[in-house]
Amino acid sequence: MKTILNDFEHFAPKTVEEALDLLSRYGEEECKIVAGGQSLLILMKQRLVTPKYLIDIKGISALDYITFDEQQGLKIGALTTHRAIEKSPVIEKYYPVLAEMEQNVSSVETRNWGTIGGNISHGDPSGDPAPVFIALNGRLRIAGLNGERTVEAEDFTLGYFETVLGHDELLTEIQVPALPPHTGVKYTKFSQLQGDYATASVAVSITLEAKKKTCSDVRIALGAVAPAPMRAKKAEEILRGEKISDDLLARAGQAASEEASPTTDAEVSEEYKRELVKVLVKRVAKEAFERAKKA
Amino acid sequence: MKKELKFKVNGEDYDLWVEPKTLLVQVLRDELGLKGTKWACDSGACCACTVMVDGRAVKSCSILALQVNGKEVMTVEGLANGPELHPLQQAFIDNWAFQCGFCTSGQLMAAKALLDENPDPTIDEIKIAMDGHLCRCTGYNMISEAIQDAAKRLQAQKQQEGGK
Amino acid sequence: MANYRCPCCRKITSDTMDLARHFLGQTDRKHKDWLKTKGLSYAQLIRWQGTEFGNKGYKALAELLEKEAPRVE
Amino acid sequence: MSEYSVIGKPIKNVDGVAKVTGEAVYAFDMTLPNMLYGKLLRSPHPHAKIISIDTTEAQKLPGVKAIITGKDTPGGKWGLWRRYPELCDQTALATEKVRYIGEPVAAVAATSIDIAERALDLIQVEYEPLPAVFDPLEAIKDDAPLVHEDFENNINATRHIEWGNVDEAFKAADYIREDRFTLSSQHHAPMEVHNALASYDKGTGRLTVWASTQSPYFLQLGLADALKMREGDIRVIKPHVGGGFGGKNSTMPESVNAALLSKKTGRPVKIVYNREEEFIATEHRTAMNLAIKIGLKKDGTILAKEVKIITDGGAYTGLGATTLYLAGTFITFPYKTPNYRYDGFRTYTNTMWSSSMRGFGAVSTVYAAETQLDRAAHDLGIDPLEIRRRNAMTPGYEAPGQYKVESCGILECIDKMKERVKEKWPKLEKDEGIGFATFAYMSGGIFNWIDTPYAFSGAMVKVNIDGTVDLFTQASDIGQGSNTVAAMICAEVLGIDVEDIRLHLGDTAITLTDLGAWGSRETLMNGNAIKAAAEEVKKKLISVARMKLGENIVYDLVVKNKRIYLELRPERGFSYYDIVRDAIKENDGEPLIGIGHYTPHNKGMISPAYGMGIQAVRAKVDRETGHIELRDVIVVHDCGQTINPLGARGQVEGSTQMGLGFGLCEEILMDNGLIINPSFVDYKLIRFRDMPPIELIDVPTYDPEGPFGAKEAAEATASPGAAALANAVYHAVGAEFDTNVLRPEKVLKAIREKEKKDRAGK
Repeated sequence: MKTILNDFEHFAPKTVEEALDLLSRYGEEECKIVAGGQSLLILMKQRLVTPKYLIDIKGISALDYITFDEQQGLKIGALTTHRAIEKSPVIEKYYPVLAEMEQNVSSVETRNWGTIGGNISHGDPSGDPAPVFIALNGRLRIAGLNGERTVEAEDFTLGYFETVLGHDELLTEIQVPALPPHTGVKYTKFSQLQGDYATASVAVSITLEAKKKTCSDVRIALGAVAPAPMRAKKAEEILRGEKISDDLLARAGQAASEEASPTTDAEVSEEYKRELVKVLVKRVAKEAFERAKKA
Repeated sequence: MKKELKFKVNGEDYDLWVEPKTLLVQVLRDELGLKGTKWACDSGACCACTVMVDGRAVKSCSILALQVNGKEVMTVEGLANGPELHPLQQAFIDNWAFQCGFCTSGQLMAAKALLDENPDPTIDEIKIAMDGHLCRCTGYNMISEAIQDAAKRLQAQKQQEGGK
Repeated sequence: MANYRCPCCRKITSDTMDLARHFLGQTDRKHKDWLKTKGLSYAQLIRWQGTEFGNKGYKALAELLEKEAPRVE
Repeated sequence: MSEYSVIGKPIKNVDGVAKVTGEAVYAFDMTLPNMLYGKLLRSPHPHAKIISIDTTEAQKLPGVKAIITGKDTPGGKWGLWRRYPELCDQTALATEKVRYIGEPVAAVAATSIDIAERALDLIQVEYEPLPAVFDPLEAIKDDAPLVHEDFENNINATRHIEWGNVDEAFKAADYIREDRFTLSSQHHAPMEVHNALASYDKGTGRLTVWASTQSPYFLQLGLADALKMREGDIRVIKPHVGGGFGGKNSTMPESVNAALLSKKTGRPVKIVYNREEEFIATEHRTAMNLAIKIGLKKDGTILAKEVKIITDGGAYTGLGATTLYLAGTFITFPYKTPNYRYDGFRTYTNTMWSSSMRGFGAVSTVYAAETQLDRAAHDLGIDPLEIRRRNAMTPGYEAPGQYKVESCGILECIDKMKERVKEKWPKLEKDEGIGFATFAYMSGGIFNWIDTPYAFSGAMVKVNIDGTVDLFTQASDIGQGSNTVAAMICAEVLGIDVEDIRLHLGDTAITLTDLGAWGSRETLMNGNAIKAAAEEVKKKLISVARMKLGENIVYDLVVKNKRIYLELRPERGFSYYDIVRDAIKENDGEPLIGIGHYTPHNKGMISPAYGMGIQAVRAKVDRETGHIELRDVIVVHDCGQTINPLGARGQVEGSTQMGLGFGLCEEILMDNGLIINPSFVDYKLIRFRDMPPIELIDVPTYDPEGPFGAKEAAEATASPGAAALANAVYHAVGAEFDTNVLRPEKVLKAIREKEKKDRAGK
């Protein structure tokens, strides 16, 4: 750990095109994008990253927006701050789970400056937003010099701090479809102390059929228990098309715990993380179910 | 290579040239001599360096100075109105809401940002807003109480001003 | 009454248990080397005294000193 | 009670305005013209021979002004146990070998931190790694590597305490239990990192150091020993300090190397640790292996206790030997223990060394003793509060040859607690529990290992012609509020306001010696010195007033509310200001000065007075995840006469936070001598949302030795938190622990074990 950052050249493009152009000019090893910088600057102090060129996109105001309509769903610009999402009336109304999630992302100070795009692009397997967007069936819009593409939120992160983003690409927008009727979504992260990084996290979205008895669709996303946020598809299969019961939820928890691939770290063992997944999936799915019944 | 940084701090305009690697906290402390803002963790995890940028509480250790180009920064030195302490400052003193005082400047700025947005916060809302702030001396409770106390004082002040 | 003198320094006391406490409290080489010549390990005494109940280390040492420590009037 | 004008009143912090406006200057904030920035190159090995150090490339870096290695130091060794030269084991820079990861081997001074940091990367050190030892039980084995060659079996210090007849008492006991604990370390984590600014004056050969320290005097002595200079040629100034908690008692490499580099360059040099250095290379709480055996009568009366402790000392001594001493004492508190035996051994290991930390000696031992007592009470079918009540010390209780407890309100504290808990928490939720733990701590230590011929505390009061007072003392306010207490005590004696007093503190050149802020000593020891100094002045004022009132004065004179008057005829008297002026004039203009000092005499081996009390923690346990939610805390304490209730509450709150952290989440994770969580991201501290509310109830007593009856007020409350928390979990779900940090995984495991045991029992 050093006190002072390494030397670099600083660029502050004003548009996505300018940023992409700059990216294409410099090699992957020597060039980094910084948005809010809440994670990157620490890595730079640790000299884990030592860019020669820093492309500072924080000032691209065109990527700071939240929009919603019934057809298009929700669109969040990549440079929207966590805090803006937490406080957005639109999100409060249509996707309260996002506001709940944001309230537990680090500190207000981090949320005031850190951006949603920066968070997701960082590819931290214990990050909070990714599992929620996966449960919400989100898509990510990526800009490159050769045009745009979109990927499913669940396909975005490949492994520890590794994403599908090419060196000359930029995440520009997060899209979430409008929720189907009778859908409930819940996210919970487990950490010993509140506001801390997740030891394990679970997001569940449950859609009930018209009579609100049977689960017509379900998405279960796990965070911090695999190299990347993941869907627990076997657990989903247990619930899909079934009447939700405590027993079924427990079975889904068990299945998710088997699907997860956590590793033992300095603080917590693999077995314990699996145990957490089992308990959390059961509890979070139950709450999602309760919400769906009221939706 | 140094780049130009034009910004406002505590109402004053500054036009400086800084190395891109310079963090906001370094400019404030080392260039402008505003040492009330502290620097304590090197990992963006304690919020001792909190200042307000365009009215929002942010960590000055986790922001490149160049990123505040054109923005307005407020530090603890800008809180009092001349010799008259801000109600938050007075409430911190009256409630013994600090001991060593090293994290206090950051706490005050976060509390100011909170009260600007939410003039009548509950204890739980205060705790959420302040949760990033490490304090090793207090048990936090007296800080929460001070912030509530300040909220009351500010409301009373407003009412009085409104009555005039 | 006979007193005991520490075989390694000038400490004099009437009680071998007391002398044993003195002895184990010394961190210098002289005392430890003497123990070694008598077939007692300092480490063993500490393990007894530091992890087991019942004063086993001091008792063993006191017994040894009872036999070996010079008497003084 | 209300006879006092200032004492016992909620007085605002005298440093308040400076601290809320950002104007308070810490050593961290200081710069001097022409100043250089220093950085230390640290060892990546836990134990290794230094073969060579090559600084050639680093010297060439523009901006580098000086580089020193061990060979360039005067070779002075230092430590706090100065009475025992072999325990003065610290050096400025390792020369022959390194003993822990993070030990400095070279120091650089450069024109910026950036250049100094880059220079470190250019220094080439060749090491020959040696076998290392990390576990104290391994360290004492005959074949263990030696951390210091002269200390066989790595034994650094030993301590034996015994009274009564332990073996006989155990024979008479109805109930005996033995428990073994492994108690972990904890980091002070002060918000201000260790840092020092040194300025050496070549012309006079004198050195001035501004440092973040708890004891300017200790630092002055440490620097003198390290640099082989005269004490009097070293001036240490303590500005505002951003927290210490026991971690800033020792003279550490940053101040010594800043001084050496300043001497070499002729320019002021400042060394500031970053947070990672603060975690890996500054002292922390002493971890220990502890075995405790207790013998009780059926009714819960303690007959005997036997305690064994082997501590993990780390590479050097620090105040770790004192920890060993205090651990053997405070594990008996606050209970009458008629028969007691203690053996403590401190080992050297290849880790950063452990030393004093808030409640040192008590925090870890209280955890063991108080969780054990709960289990014993459970086995005997006695209520946890009742068993504590039955054994509580009473005023005047004496442990033969060790300590005597004068004022003692523990019984009242327990009774108050019982009442309050019943009223406040009448019903518990499922899986919720209440845990209790008692606590006690000293009001400053009696021991003189530092080997000072000075009084333990000294103070000088100078009254100016306008009645304002300059108070000179070396007492160290490191955030605990002792500046306010100092001013209050002085103001009370002289009948003036706190605002009339200007403080001059923590500067070894202009103030009288005080041993500094550790072991809760400032209120009692420094308070006594200030009181004595102020009383000397008061005596002078009274004699002037007495003469002015004429002869035949039979009434006592009172100095209060800025007047000096007859106690029984208050209308007969004078203004304080007039008497001050007269006193100075009548004495040929000689300033009104009083000097006071305090050293405890005939007060046993430990301390002249003990603060004490009991804490309750209410917590809820999640049976499926092992997560503990801290819900509520009550503290009932006896701190004698409270000097400043505002400050005392602040201290209790902070101590409780630290104590709960020791029990819940604070853990230094180590892998072969490497601390792997050296940041506030990975070292978990309790924050706003996880901190429970605390209710503080005061049980006032009067301690004859303390100023106005005051004694220790809060350090003790660092010790019960972990034990009370573990007891709450025990009562909620029956889980037992032999270690302290109750991370969820550990709790879940203990719950499962308990369930297994229950099933097997059925």
